[in-house]
Amino acid sequence: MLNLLNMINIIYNDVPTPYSCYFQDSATPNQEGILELHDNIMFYLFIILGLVSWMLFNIVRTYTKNPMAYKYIKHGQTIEILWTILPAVILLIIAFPSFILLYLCDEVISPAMTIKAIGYQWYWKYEYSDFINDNGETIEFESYVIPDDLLEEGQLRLLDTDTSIMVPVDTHIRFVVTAADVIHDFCIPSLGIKVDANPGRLNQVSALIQREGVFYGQCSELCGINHCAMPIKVEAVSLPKFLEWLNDQ
Amino acid sequence: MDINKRWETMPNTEQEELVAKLTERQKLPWKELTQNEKQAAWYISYGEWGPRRPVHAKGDQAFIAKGVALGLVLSLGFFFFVRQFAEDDPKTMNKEWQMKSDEYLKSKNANPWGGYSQVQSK
Amino acid sequence: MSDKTESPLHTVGFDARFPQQNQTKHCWQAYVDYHKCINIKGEDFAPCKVFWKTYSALCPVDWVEKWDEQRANGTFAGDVNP
Amino acid sequence: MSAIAPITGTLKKRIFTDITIGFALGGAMASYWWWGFHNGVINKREDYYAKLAQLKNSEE
Repeated sequence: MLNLLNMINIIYNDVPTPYSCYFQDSATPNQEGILELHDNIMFYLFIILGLVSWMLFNIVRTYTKNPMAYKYIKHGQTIEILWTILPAVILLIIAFPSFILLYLCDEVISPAMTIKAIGYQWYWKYEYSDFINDNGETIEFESYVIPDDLLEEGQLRLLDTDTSIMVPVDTHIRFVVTAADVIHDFCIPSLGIKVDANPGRLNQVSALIQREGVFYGQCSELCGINHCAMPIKVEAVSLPKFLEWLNDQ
Repeated sequence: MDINKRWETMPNTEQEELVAKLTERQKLPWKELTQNEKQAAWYISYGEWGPRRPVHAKGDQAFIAKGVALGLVLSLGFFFFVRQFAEDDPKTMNKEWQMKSDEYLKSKNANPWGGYSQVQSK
Repeated sequence: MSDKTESPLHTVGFDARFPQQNQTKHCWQAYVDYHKCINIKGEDFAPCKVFWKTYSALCPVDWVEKWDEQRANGTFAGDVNP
Repeated sequence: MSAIAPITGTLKKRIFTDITIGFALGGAMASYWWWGFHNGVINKREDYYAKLAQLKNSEE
């Protein structure tokens, strides 16, 4: 029976928690903006939901003697105009803040470092080309999911990877996202990032991580049989620690 | 006279005859109509027959309810049957493991205000 | 952080020719420019380094390798001759 | 002339009360969402970052 219950367990997207149904804790201004917009729109949606469900309930309840539900009315000019124009106006009002946020998130003005994320079937490859190792090559590494049978106790299934993206906090980072075979999608909910990784195209997106921590993400474009098994793990550490890690590479 | 029980089984000619007879009778002052005649006239015009027959007959609701229940039971049965062939839970699905995950996530400062707990198994 | 000059992190900044999310052309242009630059001015000409930094920061290593190979074979699509 | 005064205005009255009740219901849900839930989350976040900033300042 427990077996069955677990099947309904849905992992939502920082660290997803079982049965959670709200955002993971934000770590970038972008995600804070997204959250604010989402909650704002939800506010108006709740009002609409209240009105619509009350009307529906009421009409169902008093169907036979409700003048509003008069069943031989075929067309009501006034109400038709009202319920076409009003939703359009509401959508328009929602669209403006949405566009503002969209174009704000799109800006990558003065990044301090660039990380390339390249999607493969089915793993990610990261290149830190701003830095060069002793052999004069750029720092690059691949990141695979830890398979179930190699998981050590406490590791998150299908979320923990063998290598993670190390990034310094309070640094403007540019991610350049592309793919090598099919379309993948580089998505980290806590950072407010979701960019398609298209073969032959470089997409940039910025992130300014405000706190140290570990952030998980998953490939978000169906890319084949192991689509579920190419997670993304970002570890944000202080700048000195990051440089230390860089020297080890 | 029990017109509402006989009416629908009457042959057409008889129905027409009856209607004609009643129409004739209704030309008189209505006070002179007998109770039965009044009832018959009303039934023919407004009774629950022909286009005024209710959409669902008496037993229909029970029939539909039974059908829906049967469908639900069958699909649940199929679901449980299929689940018998399911793989075991992944080894992460136990409390010790999830407590360990929590420790790790805490050390990594995950979800500092929203909560990070992975514990879901008993 | 606040003190930009002290930060050991440097990367390609914003380029008004490529303000979009799509940076493919940015990478490509930098690669072509660099090789054109060194073909004219020679490998050691310092200002060419800017292009080198740009393309190495933006282009995936695979792409660079492929283009290097194409240049060696003479099949490169860009104009890199002086 | 009819003996009973014509009954008018029921539709208008009804629509008016229904819309009022609908918006009141929606307003209640939305208010709970914003002031009961959203503000709580935002406050927790701001508290966290305030503490983080304080910690950083004390370290320097």
